Amino acid sequence: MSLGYYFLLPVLFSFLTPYFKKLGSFTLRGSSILLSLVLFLQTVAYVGVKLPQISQFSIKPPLGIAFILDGYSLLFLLIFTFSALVVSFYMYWFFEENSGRDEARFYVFFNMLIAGSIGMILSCDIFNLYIFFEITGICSYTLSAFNKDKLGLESGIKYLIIGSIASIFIVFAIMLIYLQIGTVNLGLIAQRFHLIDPKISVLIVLMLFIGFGAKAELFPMNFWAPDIYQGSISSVNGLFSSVVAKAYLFVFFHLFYLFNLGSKYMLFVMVIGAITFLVSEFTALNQTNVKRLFAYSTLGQLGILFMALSTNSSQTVSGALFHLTSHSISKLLIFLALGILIHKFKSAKIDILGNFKSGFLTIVLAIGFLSILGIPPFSGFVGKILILKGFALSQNYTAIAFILLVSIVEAIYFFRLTAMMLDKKRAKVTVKVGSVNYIILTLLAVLIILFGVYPSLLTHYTDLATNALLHPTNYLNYALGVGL
Amino acid sequence: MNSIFLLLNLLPILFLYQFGGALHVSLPLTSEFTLSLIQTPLGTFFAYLSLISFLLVTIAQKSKKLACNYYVLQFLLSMAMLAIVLAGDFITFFIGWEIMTWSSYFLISKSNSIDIKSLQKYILFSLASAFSLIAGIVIAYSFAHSFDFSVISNSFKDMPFNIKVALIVLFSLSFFTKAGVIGLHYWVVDTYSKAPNLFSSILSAVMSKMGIYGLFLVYGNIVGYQELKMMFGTILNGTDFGYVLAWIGVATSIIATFKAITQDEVKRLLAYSSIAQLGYIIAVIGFGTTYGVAGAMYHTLIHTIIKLLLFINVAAIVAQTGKNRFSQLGGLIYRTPVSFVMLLIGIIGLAGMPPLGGFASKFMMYNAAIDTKFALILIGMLFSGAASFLYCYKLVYGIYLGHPTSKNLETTKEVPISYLIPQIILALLLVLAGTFPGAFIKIINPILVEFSLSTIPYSGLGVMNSAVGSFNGFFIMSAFVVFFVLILLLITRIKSKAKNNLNRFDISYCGEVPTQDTSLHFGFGFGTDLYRIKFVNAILKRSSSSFYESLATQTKKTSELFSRMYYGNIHNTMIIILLFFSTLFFIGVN
Amino acid sequence: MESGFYGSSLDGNLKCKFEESGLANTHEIMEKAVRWFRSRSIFVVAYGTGCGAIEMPPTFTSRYDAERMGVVGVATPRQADLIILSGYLAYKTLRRVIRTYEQMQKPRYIMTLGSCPINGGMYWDSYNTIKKLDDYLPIDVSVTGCMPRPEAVIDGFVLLQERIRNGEKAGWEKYDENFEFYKENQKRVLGGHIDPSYETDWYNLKSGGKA
Amino acid sequence: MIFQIILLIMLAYVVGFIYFGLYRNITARIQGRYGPTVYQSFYDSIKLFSKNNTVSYGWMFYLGPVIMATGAVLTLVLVPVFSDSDFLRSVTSQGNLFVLLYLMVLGPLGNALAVGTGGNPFGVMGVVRGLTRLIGLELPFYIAVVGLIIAANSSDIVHIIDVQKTAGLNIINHPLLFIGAMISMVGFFGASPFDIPGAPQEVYSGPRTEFSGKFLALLMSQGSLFAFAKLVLIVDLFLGGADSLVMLVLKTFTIFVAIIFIGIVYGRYKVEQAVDFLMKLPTLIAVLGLARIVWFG
Repeated sequence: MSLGYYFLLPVLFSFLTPYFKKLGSFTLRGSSILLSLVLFLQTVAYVGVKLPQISQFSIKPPLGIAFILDGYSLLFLLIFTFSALVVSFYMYWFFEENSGRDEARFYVFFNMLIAGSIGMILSCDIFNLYIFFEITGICSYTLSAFNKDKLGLESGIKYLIIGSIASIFIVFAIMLIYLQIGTVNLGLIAQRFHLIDPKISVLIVLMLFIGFGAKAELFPMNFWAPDIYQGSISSVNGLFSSVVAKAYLFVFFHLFYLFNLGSKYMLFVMVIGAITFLVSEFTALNQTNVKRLFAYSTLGQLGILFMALSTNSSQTVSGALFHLTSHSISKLLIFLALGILIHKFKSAKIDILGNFKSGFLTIVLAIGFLSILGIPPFSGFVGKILILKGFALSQNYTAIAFILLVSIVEAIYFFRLTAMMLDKKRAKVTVKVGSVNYIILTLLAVLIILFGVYPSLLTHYTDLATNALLHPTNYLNYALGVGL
Repeated sequence: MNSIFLLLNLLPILFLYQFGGALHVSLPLTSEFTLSLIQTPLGTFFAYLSLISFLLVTIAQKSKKLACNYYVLQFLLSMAMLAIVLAGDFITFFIGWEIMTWSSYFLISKSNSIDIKSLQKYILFSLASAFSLIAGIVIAYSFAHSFDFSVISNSFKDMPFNIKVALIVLFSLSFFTKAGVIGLHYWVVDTYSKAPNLFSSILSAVMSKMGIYGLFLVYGNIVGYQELKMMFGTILNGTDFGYVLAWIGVATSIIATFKAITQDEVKRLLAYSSIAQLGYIIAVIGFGTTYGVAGAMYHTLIHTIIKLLLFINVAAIVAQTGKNRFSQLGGLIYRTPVSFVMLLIGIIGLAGMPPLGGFASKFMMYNAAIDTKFALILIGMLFSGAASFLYCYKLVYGIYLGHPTSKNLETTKEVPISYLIPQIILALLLVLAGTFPGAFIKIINPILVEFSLSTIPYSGLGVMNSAVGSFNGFFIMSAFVVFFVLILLLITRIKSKAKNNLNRFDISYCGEVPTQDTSLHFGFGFGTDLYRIKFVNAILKRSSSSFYESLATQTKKTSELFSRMYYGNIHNTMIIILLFFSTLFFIGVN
Repeated sequence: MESGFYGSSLDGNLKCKFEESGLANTHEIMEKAVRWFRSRSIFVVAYGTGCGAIEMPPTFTSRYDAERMGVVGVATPRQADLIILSGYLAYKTLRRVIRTYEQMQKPRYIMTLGSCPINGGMYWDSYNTIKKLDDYLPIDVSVTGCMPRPEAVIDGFVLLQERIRNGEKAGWEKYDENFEFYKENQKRVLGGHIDPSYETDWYNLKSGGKA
Repeated sequence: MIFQIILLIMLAYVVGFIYFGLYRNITARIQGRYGPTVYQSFYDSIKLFSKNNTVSYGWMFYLGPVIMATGAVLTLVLVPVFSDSDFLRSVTSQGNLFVLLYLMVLGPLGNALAVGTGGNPFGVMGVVRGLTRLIGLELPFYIAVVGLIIAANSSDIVHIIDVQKTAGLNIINHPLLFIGAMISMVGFFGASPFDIPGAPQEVYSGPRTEFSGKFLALLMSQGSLFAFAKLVLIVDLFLGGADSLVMLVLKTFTIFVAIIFIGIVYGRYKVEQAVDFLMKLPTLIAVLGLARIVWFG
């Protein structure tokens, strides 16, 4: 199957949504599940296939458009399609419970969001990348405004504004690149990037940094992010956290290593990542709204990932990718579990949510929390220890100390939530978990434990991804159409 | 449920026994990590210590209706500790350490008296300890390129001096936090006192020992006492390092002892006492001599026995009466006589009185201090020992002696047998440890060999040898018993008839007749004298809590400061982005 | 109570054994020895009830030095052999004195100073003062005078020691024998609110008496 | 051996009581009185043993004095009495100076249990005062003992005695330690200014408030045994032990008289004053002595 279907299928389903709606809500919801399932199975089918894979459309690259799947994007593809699958199952429950909502609108944009995100990580020329970037963006704006209340609309409009600013920067960057090199193919740009006048190249890098950094929620440009999370429904939060933000992050580092910016900008990105981590974790301490809190937590984790991914050392990067995967799963788990609670209590205030009584939810949430904190035997631990090990090998003790110290701050609020869940003195309200949610949450929790106790399952892919990211020779060859 | 987990707890003991010191398992986790379990004499000692403690506590839990998940978590905890003490590499050690942290956290949260603040204290200190540990681990890794103990140990000598120091400090900090060295003990008291009553015994008796195990592991195995001596030089007959550590330990034990005396809550007293006793261990652990290690090891054993005994005893009394303060208890001696005797044996051990095991361990530690000529350290230990009599007496008086402070104490029944069985076993152990202290030499010698220190000569079960003297525990015990019986016979033969069981209000009270309402129990008044002693007052009125409270406040303020940035004004966000861009551009271009 | 003043210093069985084995004489000697030792060591709890309290410090300190006769002050009734009541007793005081006396271990003696405990003295018509203490507690030695000087007090000690040595019948035995009499009298002045005696069931004297 | 133990106990009993008689007598003489006879303590003890009845509050109350007496006897047996003879050497060699240090506290602590059982708050107050005082009281003594142990490099008393044969008496070699130990000893003998636990004016009779008859007698007897043991210990530690009965009596008596003379001229400290005092001057003196041994020995 051509890689193009990754884009075409969701778009097709998206366009067919009105017809599905006419066939009944079951078909509508089912279609989304079917789509995600197909995409996920398709991705699983790529596991073990010789990478990179290329799908070209009509003309051979570098002139034509092509999708390239290498180890790096395979990992993300797995995460994205899996998240999409889980979320589509969750939405089945969600719309059962909230039957009056505008389902079709959600599914249109949901499918398009998947298409856009996947497109961003597959496309091998910067202009197409921009198009997918915009698709993803527009879908996110609408999805975040899915709640047609004040907060929802506010988040939608804010996201729109920020998205537009980011787009402007990126468009300018692309324009400058095109002006300088005369191509939009990533392979060619990577090959000729060092030829650009250093001052212009700084400008290009900065614009790309601002554009993708703003979307990937880096520190001085992420003041909007918590508002978006607060206004959206929690499954969308899960998507933002484990798919959209990760897609921007993917592109950021893809370009970072393709253009070989590592030596020059490594420290800068690391410091920005560290500041993001620090500021977000401290800010999270002060939150009373659970969605905002986990928004900050997401920002913080992205900070760590930026720190670790920019190091250009295979150990650290591999650890960071492991951590990224684990974080995606954990955050998805947390947001979906919280979604159930928010639905029950009709509020996202921590104090109110703490009153729930459900052994299952307590356990899965605790697993999620512990995993994000990097506590064994959960998957977050392996990621964190790999990152720390990588830093240790490069003797970067400052980073180790920094990560560990800020992690304690992180622990404060995670364990405050845990303690609240365990607190016996609260007036408890029993929360029932439906069978669908039961299955998906169990699945996620089991995955967290599985990757924790048997990390080899995942390290194989993260190693592949690391290799592909740090040594993109094969990718370049394919992007230039050399071996075709 | 209880019996199932009793059996489950028995299994690892049998398993360990079956292997008999030859356990060596390794399990590849990823291409980089291999989990390995190796049974060293040191690990085996601690493994038996923790497993048997868990077994005894599970017996005591028979009478409580506990949920399945409680037992599961407890079993997980015991397995985590087993992983810690049998670990052959730091990753296994750390995984065990963290599982221990969170499983105990969830167990503590099952208490009825726990509050969020105490839970937070516990978990944050535990995590700080764990993070300090992992920092040490990765730093060691950065030089040794392996997590394996033996590899790190071999490459330790070649590390730069500052890295060596950093490693020792990081590991020590981590384990000190677990053991509750003064200053890092902020979590200990609240946690021990608010945890489920029976679980407190595990916390104090076993979990704090994991810190001690870690110290042994690092000082003895990873770094090596010889290396410590070479790194830091010597003072008197010991190492500089040991001297500093000894002062930390002695300060811990003195301060905690005085704090213990002034507590009103039974378990808080026990918690402080636990800190103080661990202070002794830390004081001698760094000596780097045969007797220092042996003393620390023996005291570890004895303290485990004693604290299990005391906490189970107190748990039983709290379960039976529903009271947990000295000012609410009292006069239970003739209501719960067996419990009383058990507690009595416990405090005699705790005070380090001769016929019981507590003395043998103190003897060992004192002689170790003499051996290294750390005279002031020894005096500090003796001093804190003398002060500890006060809290020992408070413990037994406050609960069992004096007068019952409320009506229902007068009708209390003896505690359930399931509480008594472990206590009786422990008390017997304590008596045996005092009678046959020489038996311990046989246990400790392989460990000393492991640390490449000279061994202790063995001369009979009853004899405890040390560098500068020996005593015969068997003789002292038997002489004590013989004299006791003789004097008892003598006194009962004397005609002057003892009239028993007088009414408890029939006391010399200046001609007055006390009644039910008269406050006759002195449980609360203990330790008030101490506030008037300048030196002690200086200790008592200081507290580490103000430091940690202010740290918490600072964190909160920082958090508020940062969260002020996120107030959601999109215009400002845009402006900031543009400004950020232009600044970066300006910097980048120039 | 067994016959003989100090019969109870050896228990009945032992005494019988002595007599059976023809060692009655030994028993006699031991009795004597014990009486002598008792006379040589008298622990005093000094109950300063009235003005006589002022005479007690000189009695026990350097000037008159009662300690040379083995008379020593102690603080608690448990250890004391002798209680000195040094003056008039109000009803209120009597209550405490009875309590203190009953807490002393047998053999126990009472010594009073001054006339007030004998006949009320200058308080003969007071509404709340004991007129004749002997009705309430068995007095062994009364030292008269208002107040008696330390010499007289010491004389009282000597008298008491002699009586102990001679094995005369002492107050505490009378108290045991006529317990109901004393209790009735005490009840009369102290009213129903009499302190519990833990040796005796005060409220059920008619039915057995001893607890 | 058993015969020797009985002999020792009888000796200690007699000597101890006579010392206490002398103590009362000398005190009286200093105060300008005649004072009781030297045997007065015997009379008291026999009288108390022959009291008709004794109050008891249950078995723990009964056992308390017994534990205390056991502690005293055990201490006595474990202290080497004669330096050169084999008298009880097989017994004393089983013990150790540290054993003695703790045995000295075992008795009082055992008795404290009985006091607690008695239920008299004054008794417990006395015990608490005693234990609080102990915090300060043991300090100079411990320092002195530790100093001697380090100087002799052995915690075996016999060895410490032997060392003094060649190196000279400890009282001359380590006078500062001796002063420290003596100040503590004043307290251990319950003499002023450290007679806080049993202060009759403040806490009735302190720990002994509820004890009467044979229990009191037992406590008094063990007190004399214990006092003798402590004196012998001091003689062993500082005066090189005694090789004959005469020397033993002479040396112990000298120490005893010294303690009496110190004790007689002071009033009573409050407990906090006592601890404060003991933690300052005597501790300082003893620490100086110790520093001499550790750093300049």
